[in-house]
Amino acid sequence: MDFVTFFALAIPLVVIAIMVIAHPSPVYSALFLVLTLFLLAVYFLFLDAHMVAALQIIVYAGAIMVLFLFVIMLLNLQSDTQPTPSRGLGRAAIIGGVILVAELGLLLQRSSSEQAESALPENFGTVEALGSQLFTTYLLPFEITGILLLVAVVGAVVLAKR
Amino acid sequence: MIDFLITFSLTLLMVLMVLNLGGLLLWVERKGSAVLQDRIGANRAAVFGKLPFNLGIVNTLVADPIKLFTKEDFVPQGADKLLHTLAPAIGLVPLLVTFIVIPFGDVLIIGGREITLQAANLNIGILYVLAMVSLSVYGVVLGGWASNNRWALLGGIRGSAQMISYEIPLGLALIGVVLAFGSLDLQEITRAQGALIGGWIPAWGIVYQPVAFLIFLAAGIAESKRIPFDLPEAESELISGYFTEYSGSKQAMFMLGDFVEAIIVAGLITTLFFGGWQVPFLLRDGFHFPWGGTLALPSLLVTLLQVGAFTLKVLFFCWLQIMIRWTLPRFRYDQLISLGWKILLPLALANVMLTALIILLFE
Amino acid sequence: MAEADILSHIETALSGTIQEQHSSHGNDTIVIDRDDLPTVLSQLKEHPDFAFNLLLDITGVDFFGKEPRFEVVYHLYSLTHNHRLRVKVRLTEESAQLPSAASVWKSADWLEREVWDMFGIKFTDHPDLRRILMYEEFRGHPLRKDYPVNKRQPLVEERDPITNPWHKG
Amino acid sequence: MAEAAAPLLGAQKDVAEHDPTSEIMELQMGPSHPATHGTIKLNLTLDGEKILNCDVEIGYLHRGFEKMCEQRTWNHCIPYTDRLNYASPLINNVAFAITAEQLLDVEVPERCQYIRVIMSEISRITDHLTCLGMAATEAGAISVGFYLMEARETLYDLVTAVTGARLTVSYARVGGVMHDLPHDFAERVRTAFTDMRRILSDCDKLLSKNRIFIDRMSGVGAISPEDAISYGLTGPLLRATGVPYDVRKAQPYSGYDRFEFDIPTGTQGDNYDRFSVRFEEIRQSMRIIEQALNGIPSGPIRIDDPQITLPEKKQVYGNIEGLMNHFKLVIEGVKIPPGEAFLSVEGANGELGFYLVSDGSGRPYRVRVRPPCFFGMAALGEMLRGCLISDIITTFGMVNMIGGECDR
Amino acid sequence: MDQYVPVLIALILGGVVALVMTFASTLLGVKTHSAVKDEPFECGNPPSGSAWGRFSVKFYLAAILFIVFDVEVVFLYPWAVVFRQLGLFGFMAMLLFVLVLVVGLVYEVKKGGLEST
Amino acid sequence: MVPISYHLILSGILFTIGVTGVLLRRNIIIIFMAIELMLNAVNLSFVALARHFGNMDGQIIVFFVMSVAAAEVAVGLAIILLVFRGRETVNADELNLMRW
Repeated sequence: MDFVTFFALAIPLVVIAIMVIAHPSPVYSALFLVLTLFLLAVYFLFLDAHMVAALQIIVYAGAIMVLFLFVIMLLNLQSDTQPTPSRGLGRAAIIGGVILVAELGLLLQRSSSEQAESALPENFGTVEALGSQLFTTYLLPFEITGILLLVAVVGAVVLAKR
Repeated sequence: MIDFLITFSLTLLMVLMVLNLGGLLLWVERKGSAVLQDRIGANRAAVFGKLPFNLGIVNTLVADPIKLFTKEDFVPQGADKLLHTLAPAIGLVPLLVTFIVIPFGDVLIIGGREITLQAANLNIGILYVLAMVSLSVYGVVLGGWASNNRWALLGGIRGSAQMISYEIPLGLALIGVVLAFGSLDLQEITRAQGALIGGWIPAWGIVYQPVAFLIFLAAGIAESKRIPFDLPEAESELISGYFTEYSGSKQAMFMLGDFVEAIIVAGLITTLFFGGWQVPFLLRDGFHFPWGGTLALPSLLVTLLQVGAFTLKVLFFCWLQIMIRWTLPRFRYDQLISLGWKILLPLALANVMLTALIILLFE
Repeated sequence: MAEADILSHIETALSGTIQEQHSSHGNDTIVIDRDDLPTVLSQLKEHPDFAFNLLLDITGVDFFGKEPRFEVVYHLYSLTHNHRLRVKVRLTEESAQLPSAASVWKSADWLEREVWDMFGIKFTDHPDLRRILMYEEFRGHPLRKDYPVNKRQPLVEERDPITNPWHKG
Repeated sequence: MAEAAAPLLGAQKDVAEHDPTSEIMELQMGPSHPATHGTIKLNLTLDGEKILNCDVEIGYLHRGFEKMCEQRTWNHCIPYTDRLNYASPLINNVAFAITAEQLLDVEVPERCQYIRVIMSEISRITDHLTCLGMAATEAGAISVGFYLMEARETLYDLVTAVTGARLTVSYARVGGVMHDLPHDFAERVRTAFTDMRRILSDCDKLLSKNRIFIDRMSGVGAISPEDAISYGLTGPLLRATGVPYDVRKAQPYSGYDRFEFDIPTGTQGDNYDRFSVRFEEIRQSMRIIEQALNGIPSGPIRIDDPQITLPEKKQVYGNIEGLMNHFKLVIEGVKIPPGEAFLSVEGANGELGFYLVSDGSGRPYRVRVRPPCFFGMAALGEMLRGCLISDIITTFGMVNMIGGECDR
Repeated sequence: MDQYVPVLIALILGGVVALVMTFASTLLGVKTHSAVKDEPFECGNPPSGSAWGRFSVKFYLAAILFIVFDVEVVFLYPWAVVFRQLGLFGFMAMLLFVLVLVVGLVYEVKKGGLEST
Repeated sequence: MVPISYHLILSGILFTIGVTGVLLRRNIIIIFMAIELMLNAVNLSFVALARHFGNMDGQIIVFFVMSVAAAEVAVGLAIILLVFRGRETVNADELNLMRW
């Protein structure tokens, strides 16, 4: 991944991510988030994570965000008419943000002397590689995920049916 | 550079093919329904007057866009103007880019250069299709919501509930095929279907996965929102559903989107279940009949035959969808949901597990 | 049951309430007083010998210039006995109102609304007496004989469903 | 349409309208909606897809039929009756004429009775075909709808051959009918019926045995026999609940007692029963027509009384009495003695009654129609409660409201 | 990365098509406005307020099932591809996973989560 | 080649944006979306590190993060629906009661 591609993706990503939290209307926020996720998927492609990129779109952009949009529509959440948060909180957020970015800048300076990337295995990022590892090394988490999803269905149905 | 040009022209070809097929389907739908219903059908757009042959196709392809593009563009009061404008594009673009992964031929050999007749050879081909189809649901949701119209909202919500409900059986039906062929790459799957079972029967997906084919057909028609699954736009119920407040070229985009989806479904059925560009017994150097005869053919002719076979198969499945559309009555919302979740989904899951079991036992 | 039978039978069963009875052109008719209407109608429906379970029609006739001016006509039919009966109530213009039959037959609901709409005859305990064929702002009652056949109505404004929603009468 | 502003009402609705947390949606369906053919408006209260309440509003097609008739002579009312149930105009014609004849205490010749029966039954079939065809179309089975329209068209050709018009037939007259049947009528009916039977069996396979269609229709819009009677439902709507009431059998008119036919009934009172009852009635009507064509006697087609029916053209041009009779009948109308009569016939949608009051002048003093679908519409709100939005279309289709008749 | 170049090209082409079609009517069509015409269509009646109100949550329940089974489907894809290597072991692992989720489906169906009435 | 730190910094920035959103916005749905943004920022660093070390583990973790996110969203949005169905507001500040 070269610098041109990186910045061509990173700058829109950051701008759109800011729009997610800055836009007053939840519908637009959700759509900006979809866009962020889509760009991230493209980003994953450049990081040789093809399967994850597809997943990002299918699961995140295609399913989770549809659910968000559904709830926004069902609850009629229009514009954010709530009062702005207390000043202290706002200030804390901004200060915290600045510190974090500054820290990252520091990190960037330090890391200029990092070691080179490891060589990529033959089938890195392919479905086969992912699948064979997922269903051997990570079999237990995989089964637990199933149970987690079951719990989610039960929980959501119980809650929404009330 | 020449590689890029080849890629570019292949992609352009696929996009144009989808667009033109969309227009063609519109005409086939009109004339086809007319044939089915003992009517004459669309016959007004006649450039050359009363010729014995009416250039219906040409006229429809030209006259319809002209008509739709010169209609007034309408945004209702109180609607979200930006989203109302964007929604058709959001719905259409993911569909337009889906078709490029479908291989329409084996290889074309020109000047010693082997060109794979597939615009985008992705190793996650099937997942790409699923991803793009799952994005197109936004067009429906946003179109319905942004119009600020109750009918549109109902249509949008019905539409999104329907599309997400049938995405699961659609995906599961494909898994059966993936299991059978062990690949996500559409070109590879197509090539694998060139084999013969017992020397006679082409190893098409339909032979391995007949249940998956039926599930895929049903779910695919549901995704393209056509009768019997046209609830989101059911004219007699919701006026036009999510595109009630659309006019002119924006409405044309929604209509085109449905046709493109039908073409994608036809293309995928062809590729996954009916051998794609495979012609039975036709290999790269000509026909090898199971009864022993061979017929050598030049490679260009073979390629042409394959592309022709692919096109014919796609057209046939488009036509099949149109015939279904004009034959069956529409589902009701609760029937639709229970068909999707209580019948197709368990069936598809059972099909996947059964396929896996059979593979386990016999290989 | 022969036609004459019904009338005489009704005469005995509902004695004292029937002001007038006759049979013409195959239709048996009784005329009753407004105050007796609810009892007579429910008797006619409930009594097993009559069992007029189908209320075919309610309509009005305007004898403009005569007194009493209005007649409200009920046409009843019995599915069990296959006989018909016409019940009439005469009303003067000043007191053009009578009790509703909506609690006896559900079909009376809309029929009475139509009589109110067309003749301006009020049904006092009707659950939802509003115009049915004409619009709310319509002035007059068109089937009265003194309503000119070519009368024009003033243009009404479009109803704003926000300030004056449809279910807020 | 000024009517569009009409409001409505029911004060008893308890839905809190401006409560922003309410999940109840209000929706106005009609008058300009693809499925509300006949122009009605349904004010729906919805919870998602489910109908909590449905307030039916009619009157959009009100043209003052009763008031208009009071301005015209008796025979002039006949064309107005065409416009009542425009899917089966001949039945309306006949009903009006029979009631007027009742007031006159006359009986039409036997041939005329047969002709009236034949034409009424043809009209009944066209009405049922229209109803079923539209129901199929609205349920999405557009091709089946076209097939049924094709069948209807063959019958309209017959109607045209007899009356000269497809819909605005104005065929019956007080004391007879306008024309005799064309000489090859029986032949043409038989050809048409061959086509009809083929189309009907096609539609039977395509629609009435279609799983999706059956699931959509059965159990939907059901009403109990008690409620149906209380709502005054008649015709296919009542018969679908299992009550075998048919005016043609119960109180035969125009010689219906001469013919053999069955009264199809349903059991559930739901849309599928209504559909099947109508489908079967088409076959029964064809049976009646075939019997009538076999047994039709020759003879006059109207009463030979110059006070009631127009004299022969030869008489009008040839002698002064004929001319005077013609003149008086046309200008003053049939002089019907003072009196009143209520008579009902079996219309395509149910019992179609005319209540006529005469004051002895040449014009009716009061004309009242008992429109069958008015009662169906009154019950529609109750039938729909608890159903889904899609059920409105099938139920409304099966109630078969005809605006011209319901709103008059 | 090269394999995705056609996708980019197609996106651009599709974008152009969408752009042209979105604005064709705006540019070519006539424009007339009137108060009544600009109203959202509600069958010829003045609209009964904004359509943006709360809506029945029944639709949400189908969406929950969707999200769960969508995750299942994406887990199934890598499994299907490598199934021949995994053998019986992989089959049992997935069978367990699928059964767990089917329990969820059965639960929701039993709870009436998919009923629309 | 872009060094790994660039990816990590981008991930950090996205995460910060998410945190800021949680702190600044009062609309609970938007807060929820900001959380999703944070999750994605973490996913990004996982994928980048997987690439950096040539090891598939990072990508597989992303798989699980997504599944957990799906479960979380299903339940979380159900809670939001339940809490706000009977109320006019979606303001998180007004949600200070542990009952509804």
